[in-house]
Amino acid sequence: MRNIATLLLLGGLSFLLLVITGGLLFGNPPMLIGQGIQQAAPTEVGAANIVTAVVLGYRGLDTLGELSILFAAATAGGLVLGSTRGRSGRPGGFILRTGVDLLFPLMLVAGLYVVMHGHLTPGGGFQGGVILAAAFFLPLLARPQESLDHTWLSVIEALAGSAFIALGLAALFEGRAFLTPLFDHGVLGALVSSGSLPLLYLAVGLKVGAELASLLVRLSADDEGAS
Amino acid sequence: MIGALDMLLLAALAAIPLSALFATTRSGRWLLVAAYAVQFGLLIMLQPATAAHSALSFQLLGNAVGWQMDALGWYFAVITIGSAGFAAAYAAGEWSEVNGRLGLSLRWLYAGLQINVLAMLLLLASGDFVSLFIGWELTSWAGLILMLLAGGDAIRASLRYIVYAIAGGMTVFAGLVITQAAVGSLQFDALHAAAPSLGTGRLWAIALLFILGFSVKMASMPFHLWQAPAYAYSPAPGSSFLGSISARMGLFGIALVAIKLIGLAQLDRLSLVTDLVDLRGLLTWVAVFTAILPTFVAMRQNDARLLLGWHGVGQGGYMLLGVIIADRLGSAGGLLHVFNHATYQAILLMAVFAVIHRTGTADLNRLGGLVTRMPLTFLAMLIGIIGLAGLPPMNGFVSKWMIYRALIVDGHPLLFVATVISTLGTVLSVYKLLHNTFLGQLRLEHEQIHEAPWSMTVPMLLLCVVVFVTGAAPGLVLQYVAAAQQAIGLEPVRYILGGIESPTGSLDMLWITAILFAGFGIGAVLFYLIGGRSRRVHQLDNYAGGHFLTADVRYQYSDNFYAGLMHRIRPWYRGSFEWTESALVSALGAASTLARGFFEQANPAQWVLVGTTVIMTWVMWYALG
Amino acid sequence: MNWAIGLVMFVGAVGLSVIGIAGMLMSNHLFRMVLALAVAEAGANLLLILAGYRWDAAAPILLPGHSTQAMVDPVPQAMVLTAIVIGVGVQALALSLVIRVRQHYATLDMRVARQRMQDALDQAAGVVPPRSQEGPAGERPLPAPTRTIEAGGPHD
Amino acid sequence: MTDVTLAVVLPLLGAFLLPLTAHRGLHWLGMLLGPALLALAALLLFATWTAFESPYAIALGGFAPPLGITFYVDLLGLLFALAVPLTSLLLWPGGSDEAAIRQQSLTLLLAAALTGMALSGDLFNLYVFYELAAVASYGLAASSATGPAFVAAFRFLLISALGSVVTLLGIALIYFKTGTLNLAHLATLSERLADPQGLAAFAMLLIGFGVKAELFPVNAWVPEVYAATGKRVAALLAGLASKLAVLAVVRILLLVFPHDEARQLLLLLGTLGVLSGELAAWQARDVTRMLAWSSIGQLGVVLVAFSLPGKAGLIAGVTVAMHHLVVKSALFLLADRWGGAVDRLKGAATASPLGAALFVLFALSLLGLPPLPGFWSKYLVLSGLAEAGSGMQHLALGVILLGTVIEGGYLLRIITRLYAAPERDIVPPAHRFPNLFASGLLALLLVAGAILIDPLWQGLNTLAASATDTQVYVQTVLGGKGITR
Repeated sequence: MRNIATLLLLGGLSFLLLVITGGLLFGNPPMLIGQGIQQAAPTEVGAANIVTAVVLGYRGLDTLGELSILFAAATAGGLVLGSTRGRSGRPGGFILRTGVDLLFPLMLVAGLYVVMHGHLTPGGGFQGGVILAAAFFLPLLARPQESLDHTWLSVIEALAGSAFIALGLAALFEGRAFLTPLFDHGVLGALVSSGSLPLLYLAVGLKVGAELASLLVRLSADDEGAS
Repeated sequence: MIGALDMLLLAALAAIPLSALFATTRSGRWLLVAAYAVQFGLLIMLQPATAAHSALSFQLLGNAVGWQMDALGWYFAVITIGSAGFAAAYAAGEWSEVNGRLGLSLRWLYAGLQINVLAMLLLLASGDFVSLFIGWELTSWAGLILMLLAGGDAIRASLRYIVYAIAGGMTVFAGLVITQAAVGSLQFDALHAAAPSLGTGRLWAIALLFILGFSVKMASMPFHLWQAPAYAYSPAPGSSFLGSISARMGLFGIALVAIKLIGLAQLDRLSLVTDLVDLRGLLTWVAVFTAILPTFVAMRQNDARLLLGWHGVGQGGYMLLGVIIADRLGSAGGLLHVFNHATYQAILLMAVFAVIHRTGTADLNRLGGLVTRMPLTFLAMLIGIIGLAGLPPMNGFVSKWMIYRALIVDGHPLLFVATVISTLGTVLSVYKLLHNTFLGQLRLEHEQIHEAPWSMTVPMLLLCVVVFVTGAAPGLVLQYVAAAQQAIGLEPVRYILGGIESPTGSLDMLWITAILFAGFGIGAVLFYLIGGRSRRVHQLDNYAGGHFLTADVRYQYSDNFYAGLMHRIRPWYRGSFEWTESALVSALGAASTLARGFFEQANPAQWVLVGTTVIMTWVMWYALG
Repeated sequence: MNWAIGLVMFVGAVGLSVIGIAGMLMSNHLFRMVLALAVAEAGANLLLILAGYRWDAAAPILLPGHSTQAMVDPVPQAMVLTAIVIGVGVQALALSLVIRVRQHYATLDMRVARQRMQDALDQAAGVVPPRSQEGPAGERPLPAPTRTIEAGGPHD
Repeated sequence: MTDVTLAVVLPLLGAFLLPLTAHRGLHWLGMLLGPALLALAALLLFATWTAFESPYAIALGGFAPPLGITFYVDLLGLLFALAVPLTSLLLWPGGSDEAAIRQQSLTLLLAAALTGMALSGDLFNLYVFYELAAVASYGLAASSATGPAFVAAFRFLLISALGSVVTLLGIALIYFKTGTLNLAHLATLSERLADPQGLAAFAMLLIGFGVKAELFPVNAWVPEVYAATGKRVAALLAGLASKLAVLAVVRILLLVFPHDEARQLLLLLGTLGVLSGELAAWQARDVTRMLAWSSIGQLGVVLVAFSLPGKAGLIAGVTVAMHHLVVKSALFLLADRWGGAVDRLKGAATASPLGAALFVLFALSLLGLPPLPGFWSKYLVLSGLAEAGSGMQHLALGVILLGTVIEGGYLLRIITRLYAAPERDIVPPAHRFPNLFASGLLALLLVAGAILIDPLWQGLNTLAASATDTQVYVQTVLGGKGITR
């Protein structure tokens, strides 16, 4: 009975949503700020990847908020799960262990690459951070008894987040608005360009990596470990 | 700068902490009685002829808020402070000591009494709708303090009271904001000036909301259920104070807003479709039914306090009736009845509480024969019930006579008959009260009862003097009633010291009293001349069927009083109002369960879907429509 | 042709959202509810990214020499990036809560968990569960009058 | 250095750094860090408040307004922003073990997010801050680490996350139609949103933000979360977080959707909220859930107030919201030890006379006993409704009054129990001092509000005059005047 009612409501909702979206202009967006950003970004920010210019420049505060949300989720996760829980489980087989050992440096490099080229190519701190987290999580699959050092993770978390804020505050101390990009833009498309954006992305990458790694570690801990 | 009104209000305010401080010692309590005397003196010094303004005034949220007291407020204020003073004196002596030992908080009692007085003074001295509402709400909540003190049944009664009171207060609140929307101001003058030009719809809304709200406090039908238990279960001084004056604040409100501000001419514009029924006609019938039904409910009560409480409700109907008729004689009668009722109701409640003080019960089936043990209390109650029943020469007769007279003169024979029926019920039931308490067989367990202490009897007897004197010389009070009538824009009654002077029929109580006493005197003289002798016998010196009866034989049963009459009218007591009330509460409970069910759904996300879909449908429908 | 592509896209976005919502409502399994949430979020993200799509436009990355080319709106892409990350955080937190719920109540059924929660809350508050037959329906202002002193009158 | 951005950034920084103090014997620093930063943020906002002359905007990152994110600083935003660190300080969880530090971290994050919501002038940024506040409150809701808390937090998370999905759909709709996110820019384009699609977008935003604003019908999480979690958290969520969510809705309503239909929607949902909340509270038999349902009813009044057009509505709304913030926070603090069954409270006044007196004071103000501020807030709402005078508004007026009557019934049920004689000499526990102290402070605030009501109202008038003037907002942000880059 409840399911039928739910289905009816869902049918109604999809119909209404389709009616509403059907009236929208697809593929021809007004782009009021999009156009402006496209024109201004190369000179104002200097990042070849305009999405990065938006993420770290025009909407830098959103990114800080986003980092904070991840941090909040990790903190809340820690609060919910507690942190002193044991891990057990059989170590992985030879292939898994060797594969992990081989993959680990590669993923590390790949992650860092994605992070550092965020202002030039698709990718960036978030994407790279996830790869980094995966890189650190892989060994846990292979050797469940060895735990990642939470202390280090939380130090990286804290410092990376603070670094992001510090870069923003630096602009404030110079008398400009919070999160104003610092330094010279450099040459469009060069690795060292677009001012402080790569630094910001590095902070983002580290923070996301540490955050996700600690979340994954907590989630993968044993049920029997606590209460 | 500080006017007489400010002095009065300040004195009332200052007396609150004093009450809390001094209420625990006997001398301290007498000091507090003196404080009431001071307040009364300050009030008398206030010249009510022209409205006395308070120096206190604010500009609050764009409204000028101030206080002023005209003759109407002054008249009610006299009764208020007087009742409080007598109540405080009644409890100052032994009563407080005994009840304090039993765990009653005397500090709260006396402070609560004083808070009530202050709240009522603020209400009576309101100068605009904001101060009116402030006073109104404070009065409602202050009453709660006195009601809650007794604990037990009183708590349930006061919970019921507060729901009614908040409902009434919120109705007044609605009237207030609608007045503001219609008139653009919360000043009394603004409504008075704008009332003639208001459309009938708005006028209906304003008049009805205010009158309904004030009626709840008056316990007019159909809001009458709360009052008797709420007032009756309060401790003695609280009960006598609340019973005397508290409910009359509603009458004050109606007189002020409906009669003075909206005006009779405007009220008469308010008629239902066919002009057959208009608001005032409706209200007169409400008033009459309020006079009749609670009186007959009172007749059935076996708790003396509740019996009196129900009478209080019924007498409110008389006052409303007089004020709504609003001619020279009727409105004077209604207003005079406020004073008269306050005096005799205070006596009756004090007498009942004196009996409770000595015997520990107010159950009319467990009392009887106390006349020899508590003669002064008996005397007080006798005078009180003569007043309540509206018989000469006590003051209740005068006000009721004026109301009857007005009904006849104005041509309301049906209403007149109805009020007579009510009076009949009153006479019957007050006799039950007197009989079951003081007459008949004394109970064994009450053998050793003594008269109530002087601290309790003296206030009662003083009030008896007031009842008698204002009964014999109603002109003493009528001069203030006439001033109050003028203050609300009615024609003042033409009074003489002994009563009323009018072309259609005058009343001179001095003559009536003189004739009455002359009659008694002649009778007594004749009796003794003929040689009649009276002999004093012991109360237990009885025999029946040739047998002497000992004290332990019950030969007189006071329950099932008026068996024949009650048998006749039993079908009328159907409890429809109680039923309606509990049905409303049950409906509220059902709605509440529904609402709870809404919040305790297994899957909370359901409501996101339902809400979104319904709202989207509304949006699309809105777009199409 | 273009409108057909648009329709497919919109149907996809709306469909994903509605399927996600359906999954959340019609399943009582805590873990599946989290998964359904992810699906619904995907739908919303898709609609968001559609808001910036332009026909015949390139990705908003400046390549040397192509700077004048029409590009899609970069802002929705940035927003979607943010929304995805938010979604990840929320889902991770949801999963940790699921783990804890399972530990405490040994169930993954929403109805059972809710019932146990209600009981525990009622117990902690010292309230008899409302399902009890004796439970009065709200508190009435006055109970039936006591026998010794008859109050109120009209009942007999 | 009096940039209000710091009021958002400092708590964030504190939240990031706080976990570090758990490790190295830095407990004293950890104990101090959060309160110090919150106090600093409050000082900063207060300094901005006192130095305030006219509204201005801050272009974050230094990008010209429609392109980048702006903060908009006006009295309305500042007032709510100022309430955030102050209330958070008052409700600070304290403690120095690991769980306590995490809870403090979340509280700081919540404070930062709520301050951000008060100041932000960008639609998507509002959403991000809203989400941050939401995630932080899931964590706080679960912080008492009991079974019920986990279930309640999970249910809260589900309903809120689903709400966020709906919000995202709404934002996508708006972006489809306007191609911009800046509220000022949207305000100039509000014509484009004056159609069913635009209204639908507003409804979606309303549902999403409504979850935290305890909006009917997406408020089913309220009673269980408040009952299952610590009372300080409940006070924070009911008192503070809900108000900022309402503020976000109001900003959007004022600037982007100045249509009657949108107001009508708000009015309708607010009225239903009053009705459902008060009705449900009538049957509640434990204090916490009674207060929770009552808070739903009160939030309904807030929404009804804000649905009134023009200055009057804003004044009424701000007054009701601020009053509820103070009163409900204090009531939840007092419910910390008294949260159980109403019948268990018999005789509590003898154990904690001050607590009982405070409870009575707050309850009376909630009921609108003049001259307490509750009366004035109710007066402003009701006179606004009477003034606006359509059938729907009169209905809302009636419902609010009916709600007050019901509220009187159940609050008095608590009060009479407090002052009743204890049963079998079981005296309910007295209050912990910090809670009593905090609610005492709030009581002082309430009394001060009652005394200073007229100056406060004058202040609100100027606040509302500028806040309701869309032109000022647009000029300030887009006109290039008063922008700090």
